[in-house]
Amino acid sequence: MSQPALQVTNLAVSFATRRGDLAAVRGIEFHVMPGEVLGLVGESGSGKSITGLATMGLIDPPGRIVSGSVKVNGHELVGLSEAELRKKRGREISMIFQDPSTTLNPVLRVDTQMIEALRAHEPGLSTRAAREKCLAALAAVGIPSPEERLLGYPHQFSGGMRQRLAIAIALLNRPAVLIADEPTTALDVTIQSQVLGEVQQLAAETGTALVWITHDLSVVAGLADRIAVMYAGRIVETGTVTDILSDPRHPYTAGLIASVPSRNRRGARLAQIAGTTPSLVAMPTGCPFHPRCDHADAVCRAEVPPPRPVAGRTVACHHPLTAHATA
Amino acid sequence: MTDTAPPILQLEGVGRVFARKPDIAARIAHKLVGSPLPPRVRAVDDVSFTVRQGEVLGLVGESGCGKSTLARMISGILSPTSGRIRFEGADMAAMSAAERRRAGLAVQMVFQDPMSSLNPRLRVVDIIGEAPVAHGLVKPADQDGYVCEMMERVGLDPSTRYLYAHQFSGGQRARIGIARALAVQPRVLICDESTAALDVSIQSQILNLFMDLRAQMGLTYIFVSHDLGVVQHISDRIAVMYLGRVVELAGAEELFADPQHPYTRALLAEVPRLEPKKRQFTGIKGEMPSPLNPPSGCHFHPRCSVAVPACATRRPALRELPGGRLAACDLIGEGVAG
Amino acid sequence: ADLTYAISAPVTAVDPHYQNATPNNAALSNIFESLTVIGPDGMVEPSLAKEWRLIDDVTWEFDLVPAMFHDGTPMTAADVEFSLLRPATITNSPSAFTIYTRPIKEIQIVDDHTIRLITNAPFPQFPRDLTRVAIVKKDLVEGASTPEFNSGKAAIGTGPYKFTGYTPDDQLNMTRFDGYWGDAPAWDNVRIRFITDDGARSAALLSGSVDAIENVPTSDLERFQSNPDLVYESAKSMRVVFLFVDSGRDQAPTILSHDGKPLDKNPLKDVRVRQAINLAINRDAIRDRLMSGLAWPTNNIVFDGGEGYIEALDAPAFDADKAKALLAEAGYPDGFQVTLATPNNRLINDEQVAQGIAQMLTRAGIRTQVDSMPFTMVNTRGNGGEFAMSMMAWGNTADAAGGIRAMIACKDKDKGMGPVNWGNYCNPKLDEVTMKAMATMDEGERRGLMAEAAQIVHDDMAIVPLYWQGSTWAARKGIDILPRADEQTRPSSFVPN
Amino acid sequence: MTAYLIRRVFQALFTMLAMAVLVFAAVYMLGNPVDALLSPDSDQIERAAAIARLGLDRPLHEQFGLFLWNAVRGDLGTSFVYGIPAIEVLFLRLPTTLELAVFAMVLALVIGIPLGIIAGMRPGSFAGKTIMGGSILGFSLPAFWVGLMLVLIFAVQLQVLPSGGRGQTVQVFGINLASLTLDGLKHMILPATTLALYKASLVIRVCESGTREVMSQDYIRFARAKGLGFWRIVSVHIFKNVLIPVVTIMGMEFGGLLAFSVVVETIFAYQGMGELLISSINRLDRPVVVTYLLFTTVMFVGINLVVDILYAVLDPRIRLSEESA
Amino acid sequence: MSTPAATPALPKQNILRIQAAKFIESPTAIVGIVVLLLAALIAVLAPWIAPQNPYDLMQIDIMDNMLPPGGEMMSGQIAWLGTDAQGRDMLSAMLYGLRISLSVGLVTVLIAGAIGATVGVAAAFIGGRFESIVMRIVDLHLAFPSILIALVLLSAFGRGIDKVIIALVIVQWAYYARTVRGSALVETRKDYIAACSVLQLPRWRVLFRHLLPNCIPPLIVVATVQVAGAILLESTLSFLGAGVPVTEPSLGMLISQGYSYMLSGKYWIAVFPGVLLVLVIIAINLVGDRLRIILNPRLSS
Ligand SMILES: Nc1ncnc2c1ncn2[C@@H]1O[C@H](COP(=O)(O)OP(=O)(O)OP(=O)(O)O)[C@@H](O)[C@H]1O
Ligand SMILES: Nc1ncnc2c1ncn2[C@@H]1O[C@H](COP(=O)(O)OP(=O)(O)OP(=O)(O)O)[C@@H](O)[C@H]1O
Ligand SMILES: [Mg+2]
Ligand SMILES: [Mg+2]
Ligand code: NI
Repeated sequence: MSQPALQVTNLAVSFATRRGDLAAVRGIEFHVMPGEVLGLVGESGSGKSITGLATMGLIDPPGRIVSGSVKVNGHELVGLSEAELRKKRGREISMIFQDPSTTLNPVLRVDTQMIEALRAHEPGLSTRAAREKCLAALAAVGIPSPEERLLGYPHQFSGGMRQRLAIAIALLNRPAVLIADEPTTALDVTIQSQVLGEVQQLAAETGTALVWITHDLSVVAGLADRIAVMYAGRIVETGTVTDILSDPRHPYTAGLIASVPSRNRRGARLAQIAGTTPSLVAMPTGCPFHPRCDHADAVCRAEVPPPRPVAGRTVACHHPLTAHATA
Repeated sequence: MTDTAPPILQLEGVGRVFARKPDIAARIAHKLVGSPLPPRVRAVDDVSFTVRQGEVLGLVGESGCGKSTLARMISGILSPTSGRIRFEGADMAAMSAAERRRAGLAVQMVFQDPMSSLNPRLRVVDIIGEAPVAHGLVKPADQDGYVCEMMERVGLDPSTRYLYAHQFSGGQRARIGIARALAVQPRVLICDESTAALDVSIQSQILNLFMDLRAQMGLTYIFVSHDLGVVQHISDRIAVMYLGRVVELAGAEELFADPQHPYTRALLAEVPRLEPKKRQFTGIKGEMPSPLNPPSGCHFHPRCSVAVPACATRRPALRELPGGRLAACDLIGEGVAG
Repeated sequence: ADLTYAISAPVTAVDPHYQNATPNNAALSNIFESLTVIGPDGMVEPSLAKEWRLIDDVTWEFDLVPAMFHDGTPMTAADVEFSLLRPATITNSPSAFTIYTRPIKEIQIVDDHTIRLITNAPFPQFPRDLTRVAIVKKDLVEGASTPEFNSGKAAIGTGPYKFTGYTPDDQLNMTRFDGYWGDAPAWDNVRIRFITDDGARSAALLSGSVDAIENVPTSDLERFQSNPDLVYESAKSMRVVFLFVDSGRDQAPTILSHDGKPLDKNPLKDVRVRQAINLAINRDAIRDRLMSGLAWPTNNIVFDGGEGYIEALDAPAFDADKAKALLAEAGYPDGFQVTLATPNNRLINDEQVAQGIAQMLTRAGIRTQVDSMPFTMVNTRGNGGEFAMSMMAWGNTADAAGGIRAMIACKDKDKGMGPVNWGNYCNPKLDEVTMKAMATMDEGERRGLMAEAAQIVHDDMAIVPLYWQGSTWAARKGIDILPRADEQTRPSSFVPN
Repeated sequence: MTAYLIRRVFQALFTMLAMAVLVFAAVYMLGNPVDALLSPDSDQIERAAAIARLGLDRPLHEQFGLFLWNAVRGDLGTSFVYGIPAIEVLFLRLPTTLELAVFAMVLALVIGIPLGIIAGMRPGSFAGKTIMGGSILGFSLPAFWVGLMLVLIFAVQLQVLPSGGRGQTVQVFGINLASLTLDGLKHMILPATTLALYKASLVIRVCESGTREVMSQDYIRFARAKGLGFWRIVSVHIFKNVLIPVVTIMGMEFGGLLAFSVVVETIFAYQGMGELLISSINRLDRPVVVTYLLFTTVMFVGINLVVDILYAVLDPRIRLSEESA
Repeated sequence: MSTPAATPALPKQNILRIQAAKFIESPTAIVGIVVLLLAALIAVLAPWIAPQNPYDLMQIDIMDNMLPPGGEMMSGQIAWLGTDAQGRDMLSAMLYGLRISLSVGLVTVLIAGAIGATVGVAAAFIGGRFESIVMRIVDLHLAFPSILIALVLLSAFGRGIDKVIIALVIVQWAYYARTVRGSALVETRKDYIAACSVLQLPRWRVLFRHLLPNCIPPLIVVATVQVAGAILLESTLSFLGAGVPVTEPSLGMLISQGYSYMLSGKYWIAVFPGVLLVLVIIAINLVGDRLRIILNPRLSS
């Protein structure tokens, strides 16, 4: 097996606040192979974005990476100086963000924002050559009449177009890894499909490894090869799409899947997970999911379950479900 | 089951135009150099349908298609610029003040943003209890008790009634919003994206609550959402909107099983499904047009894969198709759209 | 040698007939001269008229000096005639010189260097009025307007200095005129700068950017006096500071009883009350504490040696007990309340002095509020009769007549009497004596009448004179200052040593 | 854009008419100018003559009508004091004040923008807190008090800078400028600092909140994710965005600078427009006061217009939406 | 049916209490509020704690004038902060001056705030032509520097505390009108106002119970800043000679009077009141800054 494009081990991030340290990400591990798509799924506040940012080395004070390692193509990123990190960003590993209306600087022309991304890694690049590359990139994400659009300002583009622009910029330097933090959440379904289509195609062409962060299981169902489910700063279950979606082993994953309204369960009561996501400041002891879990017992309340291999995937649960527990 | 129930709400050619009156300067500039006048947005355009007692009508469509505007007109926040809305057969606009108040109370709304729809300076007990007391539904002395009852009904802990809205979680705030609407004993509940801001696990709780309440109180719902999964789950009938117009209206089962309008079809094809199958995303071609400047004729024709030249000029009417369903496409049944 | 000095108010125009204001008159006197001139001691001296005589009570004959204009042409009687007639033709003057020329009924040119002026009525003070009217060159100025003076085109006079440049609000420049008929001037080039702010003017001298200044702020006096690099001079000026007290109206505004109700009778009508006020004021304290010595206490309204000057009045008494006794005698043992109006930008430390007076009067039982305002406001409101008591000053104190006519005589619009009589004082006897004095051409007789009038003013306390205000100058070492009593600062005030 | 311009011109006209009425009314209440101008020994005849000369004997509405009519024709009256058109009196003073105000503005920007951006980028840090604390201080110090203290320290105690006056000037195109001579610059430092202090605090605050706002935007994160360096982000991405509110604020505040020159020119004996206003009020030189106020109104209206246009130039969102709307 | 009234409730928490708790999280704000309260206290108590009544001419004597700090007056009293040109004890004059400055600030803000808030809410609620006319006037007002307006007004009115207050109110009301209208417009667009209309609540109830209370926080912030603004403006005007009467000097007037003596070394007349003025204004601004942060949800998180 070849080397993973991105290998994250035991990553932990915490924020210094007035009320003490707040651990947003509590030791997570995942990897993505070149050309592979990993779906990172979780509810709001589970630490998905923080994971993405930490991977990029973009955690700002008062936050900091407490421990762990992030390797891109085998090169460690954690601990690098800002200047060294800067060289990696955009070239080895790139990221796009959720809100298309704020990912691009509203007062700079599109070409400025594209060329600067190229020049950041290739200072001597001539404007002409840079422009060529930009045109090609725009065409690649399906933006019509790129020559004209290159001279426009971001607000002249629709939401979907802007997200495509961001993707084009992120992939300009052909990074090995692209982290996409919910880039289609703000888009309409029809536009979402278009964007997903472009990304799928591009990643396949360039062999870029893709980490697709989302709270919508359905999106990654069709897109990802593997899925990692996050809950309260931890990955509770990782495995292939099929394994996870059709045969979840962690009670949380199972509950999550069961609560998605869908064709098969029309009109029926949805399964619901009682209670709410725990607050980071008042995290329960032991398994963070235990207060909401039907299967919880004394062990769950006392000990944090370590990730363990179960039925071809990794599950962090003291009492993983058996194959037919799901509905 | 509700096919025979009497209609509770009837919309007849309801439309809403948002326009700013051009001032003198704009008019002079228009005359002098032909500067454009302020734009007119036809947010909702000639919408007619009937809601029967006890049914759940889903309203889906992409952003900006006029769902919220329609919902707000039905709930009385906005008034239509054209058309009529009848409540139990009576035209709302033609009612006396007292009648309108009664009808208005019967049609309540649950809002999308659980934070901004709650007055941050009021305690929950007042948020929920103010209107019923003001309308004499309960005596002021009973307000506390009544509120507790309402809170219990929506699954909130009544002991928290003296807290402020910001001290609750998102799901709890949504419940407060529902309790506020329920407190005036409505017959119709309009839910405008009422679960859009919530996590899936919380969303399922709220959706279940809606269904429980329906069963308990025989409420009628108009359920607005852009999330097809949710609408499909909860609705009896579904209306699909595109750029201010209803393009298709059918029972939920039929619609999903066999969408008729090309837009509905394309839309349903794009909805991500919780099926672990890697698929190739394609998307409807083209961008969503701006409502400021909608395409002529059938609004969907520039993106429609089966459009014929006539679609660009002729506005298709919402026609009744076999099976009691409605669709606004002239090509259906002509074999082209099959 | 060159001289740069700073004056405290701007010269508003180079046209000597445009505005009758001290800075203009003083500065322009070097370029334009008049028939007569006021000497440093305040007395009238010959200038372009080397001598004059009375032909009859109303006819004056002036012999002119052989002066030359700056362009080299001689000055003749025709120029004098033109200059005396010109003020009446200037329509936009904010403050015209016609008051000085209006007494002239007729002008007769006897020859190029002799001219006769016939006045409407006997007018003994005529030569003093003539000091104010500058002589300009007829053929240049005929039809010229104020801007043409500012540019220098019409600014041709007979004075010791020639005009070289004028920047409004900033400076006036002139240079020595070699053809001057009189004594050669002391400076080659003179630059007069207008620095209105007291601090800045002091700073300009301290920093050496000017050689001399006028009106040293009292707060800086100590610093200047003790500075070995500077010379400092002060002089008693002809400006007397006094109080108007309303002795005319039965009810005067702002006068209240102690509990704040209007009094049914105006206490100031009682001469004893006015005398009490006079006695209650400790002028020495004002001089020492508030004026840094720049005040010369007085009860006179006429400057030293002037017609109507009474030497005995130059030492006013301060007797608080007697003041209280007088008040009690007048029926106000507990006093009353009054407001003292004062300008705050006109006299040296005016606002401070008014507050000091208020203190002193309050101690005597007359609770006094101070209402201070810009000079213009005081004028407007004073003319509107809004004050029961106000602090003002009078600078034309060469004789008793002028002051009495303007401020003390019974108000009579037609006769031009008492136009600024804010105290509403009226004593026909005084008017009679004054009128008589004004029409008397014999000096000895006139002096007697003037002294009589001044004495009436004092006995009646028609106004309450406080002190003569001082004028100050400072210069860098190496310059001698010749102080003047008329508050004017001229290049001739400074001589190199 | 055209509609917008037309709207602005209407507004400007309305503003100026309203100002003209207000100013005329207010100035009329000031007092009788004749009292200030006449020599004290003048008599009633002279007084009446002067009142007639100045047109003050006519009914108020007639005076106003005449004033308006003349104003429309560009004649704002002749200064009672100087005997030359009031507008000329004002123009003589204008360069002095403008020069001072521009100098102060530049000073405020040069100090305020970098400090504001630093504070905005590190909101909780020591430097950030110090800067923001300093800006509150700058906000709270009355201009006249600052002026006094500067004079006390630099002119009286240390004697390194002059306490007042304008210093040496050079004529350029017939305008006296002090900023071109060393002496003039020295004279300008204290008054300009006094004027600039408040504005600098304002700029700091605007920049700080602007920077904080910008820093929290995804596009900054995205810029970093692209691999851009710190300087590029600060000097292009942050700066350009922060400039927009700064330009707006400074445009509006330039009027404030001119207004506050009234205070500063009084303290530093600077012969500018502000000093002219005060002395004209004191001397009741009505035409000059009216001219001053009307002229400043015109200037403010003009500046606001320029700022709006500049705003559109800087912010493409406005520019294009105006064109397309 | 249960007896729900008996349902035990969590203790009521007061919004004010919550915000007060947030307020005191900042040490500088605490300093600000303490200084401010102290200043208010001594201003109120001035007649009882000042060694002298500086407005009573019986009590002051020019023979005492210009005493340096610590000098002994004729009456045997020690002038701890010196005396001014009139012989007023500076300490007393400052305490009374503070009283004037603070009350000018407060009264102005109360009146201008009431007028402005009413006009602003009315404009937002009534809308239409009324709104556009009002807002034109407000714009006009805000386009013109307040100091010029106040200066011209006061030159016309003359001196007096009442006149200063009138002038300041005329100058300031527009700020409140704009602020309140702005926040009213924002609040009106929020869904809780829409909810009120769905609940068929009467308009006045919406206006006073829902809209107005939510427009108050920005108003409070502006008001705090404007208290400082009013005090500053008053002192500046007094400094320029158009403000309070000389016999009842505010802090600004004391400074102005001391100005001419400062260059000759008699620093205390201008410096001490200046320091007091600056302290008070800084304190107000510190409090205002903190209020701005805690009352603005975007900044407080
Ligand atoms: N700057 C910060 N200071 C303190 N806590 C923070 C900070 N940024 C994030 N957090 C906390 O870290 C946790 C994880 O945040 P994160 O943004 O990763 O969630 P997410 O999974 O991306 O949620 P969403 O779906 O809403 O985007 C949250 O509880 C958040 O409160
Ligand atoms: N008050 C208004 N003034 C002008 N235009 C408006 C107004 N409210 C809505 N619109 C326009 O009307 C159209 C329909 O808006 P509406 O909010 O009803 O859409 P929606 O279907 O609810 O969209 P979303 O899914 O984003 O909530 C939009 O183009 C919107 O810009
Ligand atoms: Mg996130
Ligand atoms: Mg909506
Ligand atoms: Ni478990």
